[in-house]
Amino acid sequence: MIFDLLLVAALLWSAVQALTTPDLFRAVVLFIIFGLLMALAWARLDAPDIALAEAAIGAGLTGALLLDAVAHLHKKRREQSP
Amino acid sequence: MRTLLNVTVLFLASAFGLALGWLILDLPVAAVRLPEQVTAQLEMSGVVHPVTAVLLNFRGYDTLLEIAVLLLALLGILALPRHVSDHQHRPSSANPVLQTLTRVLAPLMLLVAGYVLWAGAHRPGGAFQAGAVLAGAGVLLHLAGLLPAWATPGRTLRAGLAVGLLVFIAVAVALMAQGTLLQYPLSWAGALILMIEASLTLSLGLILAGLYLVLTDSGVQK
Amino acid sequence: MSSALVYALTGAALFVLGMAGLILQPHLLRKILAFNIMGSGIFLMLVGVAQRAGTPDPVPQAMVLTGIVVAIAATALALALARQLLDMNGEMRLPEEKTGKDRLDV
Amino acid sequence: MFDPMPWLILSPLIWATLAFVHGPGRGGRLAVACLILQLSLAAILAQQVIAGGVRMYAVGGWGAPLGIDLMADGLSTVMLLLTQTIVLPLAFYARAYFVGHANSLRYFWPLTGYLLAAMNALFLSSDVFNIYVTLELLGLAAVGLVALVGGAGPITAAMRYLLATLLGSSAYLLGVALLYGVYGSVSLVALKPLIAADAPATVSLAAALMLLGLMLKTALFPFHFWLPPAHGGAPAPVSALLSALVIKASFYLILRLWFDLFAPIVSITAAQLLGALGAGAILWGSFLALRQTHLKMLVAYSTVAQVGYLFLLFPLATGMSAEVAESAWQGGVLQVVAHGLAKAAMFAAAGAMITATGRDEISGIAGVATRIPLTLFAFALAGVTIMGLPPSGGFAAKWLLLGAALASEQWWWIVVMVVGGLLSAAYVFKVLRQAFLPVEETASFQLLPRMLEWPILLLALASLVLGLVGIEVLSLLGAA
Amino acid sequence: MNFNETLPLLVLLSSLLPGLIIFALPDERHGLRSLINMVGSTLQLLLIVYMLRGVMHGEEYIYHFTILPGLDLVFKADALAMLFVPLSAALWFLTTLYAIGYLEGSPHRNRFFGFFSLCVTATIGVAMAGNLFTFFVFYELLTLSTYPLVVHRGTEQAMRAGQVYLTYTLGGGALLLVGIVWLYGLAGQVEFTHGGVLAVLWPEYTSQLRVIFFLLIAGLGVKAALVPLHGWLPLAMVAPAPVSALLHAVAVVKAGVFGIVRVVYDVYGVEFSQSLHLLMPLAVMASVTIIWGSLRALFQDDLKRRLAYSTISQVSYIALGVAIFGPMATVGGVVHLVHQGIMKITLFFCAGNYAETLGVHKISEMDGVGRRMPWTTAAFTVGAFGMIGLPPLAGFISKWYLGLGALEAQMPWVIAILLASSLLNAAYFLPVLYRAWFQPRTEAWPEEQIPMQNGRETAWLLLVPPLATAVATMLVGLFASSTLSPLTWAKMIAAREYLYWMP
Repeated sequence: MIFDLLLVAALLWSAVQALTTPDLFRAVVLFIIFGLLMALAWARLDAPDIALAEAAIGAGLTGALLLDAVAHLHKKRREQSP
Repeated sequence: MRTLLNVTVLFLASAFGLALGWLILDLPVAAVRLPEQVTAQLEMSGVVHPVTAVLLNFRGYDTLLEIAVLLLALLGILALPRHVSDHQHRPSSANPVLQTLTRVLAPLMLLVAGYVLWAGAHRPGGAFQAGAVLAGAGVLLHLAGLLPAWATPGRTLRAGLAVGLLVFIAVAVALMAQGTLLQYPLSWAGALILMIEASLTLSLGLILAGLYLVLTDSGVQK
Repeated sequence: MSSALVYALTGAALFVLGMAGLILQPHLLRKILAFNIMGSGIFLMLVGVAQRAGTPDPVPQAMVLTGIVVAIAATALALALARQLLDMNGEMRLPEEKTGKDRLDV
Repeated sequence: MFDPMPWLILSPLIWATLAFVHGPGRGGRLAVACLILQLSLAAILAQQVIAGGVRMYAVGGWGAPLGIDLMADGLSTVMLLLTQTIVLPLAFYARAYFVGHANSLRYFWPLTGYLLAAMNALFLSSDVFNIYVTLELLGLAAVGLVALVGGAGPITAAMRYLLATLLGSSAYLLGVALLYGVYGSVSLVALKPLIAADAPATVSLAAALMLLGLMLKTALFPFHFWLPPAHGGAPAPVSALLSALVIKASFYLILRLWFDLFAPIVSITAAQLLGALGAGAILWGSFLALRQTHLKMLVAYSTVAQVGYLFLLFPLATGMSAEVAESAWQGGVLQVVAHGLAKAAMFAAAGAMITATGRDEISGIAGVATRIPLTLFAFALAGVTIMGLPPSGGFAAKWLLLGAALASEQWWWIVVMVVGGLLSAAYVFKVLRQAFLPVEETASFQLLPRMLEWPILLLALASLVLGLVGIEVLSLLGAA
Repeated sequence: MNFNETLPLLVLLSSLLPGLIIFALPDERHGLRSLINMVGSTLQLLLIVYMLRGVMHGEEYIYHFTILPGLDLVFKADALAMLFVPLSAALWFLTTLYAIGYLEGSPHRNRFFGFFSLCVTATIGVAMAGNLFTFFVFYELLTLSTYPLVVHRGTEQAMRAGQVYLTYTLGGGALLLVGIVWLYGLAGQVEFTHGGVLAVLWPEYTSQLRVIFFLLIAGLGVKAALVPLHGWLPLAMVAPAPVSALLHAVAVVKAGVFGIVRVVYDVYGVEFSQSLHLLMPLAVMASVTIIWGSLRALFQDDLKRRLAYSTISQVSYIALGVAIFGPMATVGGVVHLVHQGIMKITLFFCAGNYAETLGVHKISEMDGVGRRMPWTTAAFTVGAFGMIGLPPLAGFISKWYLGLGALEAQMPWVIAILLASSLLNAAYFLPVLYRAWFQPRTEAWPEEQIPMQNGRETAWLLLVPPLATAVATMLVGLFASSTLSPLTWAKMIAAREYLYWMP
């Protein structure tokens, strides 16, 4: 139970941080952490299938897509600023 | 104005959240017991793992539509007006260490995907997870500079993207010849589901990788 | 209170967080993040409430698997649109939300 | 007996996927062939429903609650028939339209196929989670279609539409999650007997969430912000599909939930609230339509207003005597059908006028009356339905709604309907009068192919003739 | 479906189909278009003559078609309908002839004749409607099909007139619709029946019935141009002359007042209306309109505007006849439905002739026009004398019976109204006639478009219709007592509406 509560706290913290931190890159990294924590939560809920899928798709692939978008954003900003 | 909106939304959202939390603490016992029915019918489904049984047999129709959703998302992205880059986009900083590592990892991931797919019949795993692993391999290959981004997929690739859905539909239609949509005969159920899952794994891997490989190359027509 | 219910409550909180973020955050990338967090909240809620007695229920688990796939499909399409907007407008925001509050993240 | 239900879903899925494999710009001919087939399937289903009442189909042979059931009753059959009837002429129209707009064709056909599969699946589904999947399929396909043209305007509209539709389906899904939590099932058939007037408050919350989400997708005032740019900016065949059918899909679902699943727990207060929002939509939408300077935006705002009429059904049918409720119910459904046909014709006609004149402002269509009279005639006929003048389908719907309002002595809805009707006449004639103005001979004008004009007229005529055969639609609707 | 049932439909189709075919024709097929028009209108006249014979021999022509539960389209050729239908058909025939001549060489004639036929279809539909719903359907169709005719010229003035016209008529239509739906809710299908059908609802729903009556009359009064709902009519005269002729004589204005006749006689029942005290306000409204229209007419210099205000005044005679309780007044009102049509169309034809031939639009330009165009001016004179009410012309018959009715109903003030109105008629028509016949011409015509040819003052097609209607004006007066006259027909109608009265 204590583990569950800690996990829940970490989940909520990472979610809030991902939504409010001013740096986008940081936000995405936090979101990936959030996804991995979700995978843990699914494992705790006796849902190993979802845990696998969440880690691979929710955290992994979504994370990759978002990181790529942030990279694209930074590239654009560099192009714009000079 | 903006602040007022912020405050209102935050207030309403928290009120809603509290109400929601309070209400779910006090729920009656559910009238319908689906887990028991799943267990009771599991041996009729052709697989041993209950989640796979629900996913591909009891509620296989959901999954059929869901594959369509995934394919549709890629289709929607491909349908956007984009410029087609002349040079095939590869990350320039292809690190030789990463490349070597990837050359080793990619076949390994292929193997893992096969195992996860096969395992799905009786323990956690299945087409989705296997497809995700395949897609991961694709993304990795791209990052290592070994796989170009997809500007416009050719017909073979499109066929590969669609094969999962098409096989699924074909099985559904074939089964209808002797009765009902997606009603597997008991003796064939396991084999048919494996066949569907195999083709789904291929398509899911391609689509999920495609989401990345198409997006990473996207730009607007100037 | 079972641990499943704890997760269900967390799901409710995540849903609320995500919804507020989706409505209030002007940056599209953050809206997409918020949408995913909101989705995760719903999924936790679905499984958590269904398993409140402590026994696993494969039906909502299968539904969540479906939901995760749908979510990534939507996320990918949203990102594609957001990137197009960035290329055309130089910003990842909807025009009515160009408050320029935090220019940092374009 | 041959069962058309699964085929209505499989057919568009198959042709959409094949069209995708075939490549960008391809698949039109296949689509038309399959659409003819689908229209016949829907007609067969209608006959079966009229003859034998509600039809069920257990996918996978399991049956609810373990499996997923398809269900065709009067309402869903009306919607299926309407959908295929509208899409077939629009397919012909689109083939002609994209000849002149080849650069925005791309994956139009597969996207339309999935859109259609989603709608057919939605109308036939009797499982709230399955409906969620169809809603997402529908939403993503619609967004993809809106984005086809490209450019800052349409892409922004598509993005806004996507966010709105995702928020809507999330709220819906949370409602589904709560329902499963309370009852352990997501099947409409299994849930219906379980929900009684003394259902736990969680069920009310679930109902509110699902209905709110669907209202957002239906673009009910004040959730209409996303609709005009999305419908007004898309290519004309897409606008027609979206305005005529896509918003009706979520409205159909609201009807299903309100009158079927949640009937024991809905309150008269909530019904009056929905009616008030509908009245707001009628007045505000018409007012804004009147102020538009661009043709397609005017038509799009007209959709916002017409959606309002649909929601007048709730205060007129909830908590009233059986007779009044039935009249309101019939009027509401007829309005769905009439508006679908008329709005498809109107958007298609607007697209044709813009193609012909090369200008998209209302002031640019002067001279249309002499150059493409057939299209203008179709626009005017569709306008007759939108204005609710006899003998159109829109009039029959309004007649029934007015009758219900008078019989239940809710005069305030009568005022709304009358004022709304006059406002709609004002914006329809704002276009028509412009078309009659003389134009300089030098103005360039593109001749239209015949296949672009006739489908429009067909749709407009259908909306008109509906007023004369309304009783047939009602007998299908009432089949039990 | 037997022949008697299809006959009303055939009559409608005989003007609807030509209209639809004409829309599809290319604009330059003038000969074919005129042929189709004339074939349609001749066929319609023949069908109507056949039906008239049948109605006189007691045949019934009813067609039913259910479109919603409890909502039927009904076409019925009863005596009242068969008074209006022949009038519309005959005047359509003449107006089409006239319009072919009038619009020679102008653009968009397809559109014009197409909508013209639709407009006539709508009028016939209004006439043969067997219940309020059917009436409403064609009443609105009339609005829609006349709008393009009003704005036909596409000028700024025409567009404005069109907008005002729509605002008034659609608004009126909305009121009418609410009234009809309400009535259907109370009484079910309200089929037109001699003597009315609503008396059974007394006394429970008395106040509701009064409100409904108000709604219906307000809705119908817009087209009937009852003051203060008349604002659209003087503006709508920007339409081409044949349109004004038809609009004022049979189509729009008549549809409104015909609706009032139907509501009072065949829905409420004249006796029931009287017992609800509904007739008196209507009589007052009609009287005000009569005087107001005549007064305004006095001050118009534009000939068509003067005629327009005259229409406002004259049409209210019909409403007045309806509102005075008693068979004599009924005869006077109903017969004026026909008489006013014939006389007013004569006047508009003539006004069109002046404008088209000589470019004369204003009364101040009419000096000496009688010498240049004696036939036209003679026809105009007959029409004007008829309007004033000189015996033995048509207008006299109407006013005579209205006067008798007023005496019968002990409403002497109505006599005063009639006298005052006749004086005003004389005051605004006689100066026109004086100028035309007796003032010498001192300057050139404003715009002489059709020169004298072999002693013929203008084109044949422009000359024949007004002469025909002028002759008709004399004939219906002279032979008022013959068995085929409108008067006899009106007496028959009155006999059916007042159950105790024998003519």
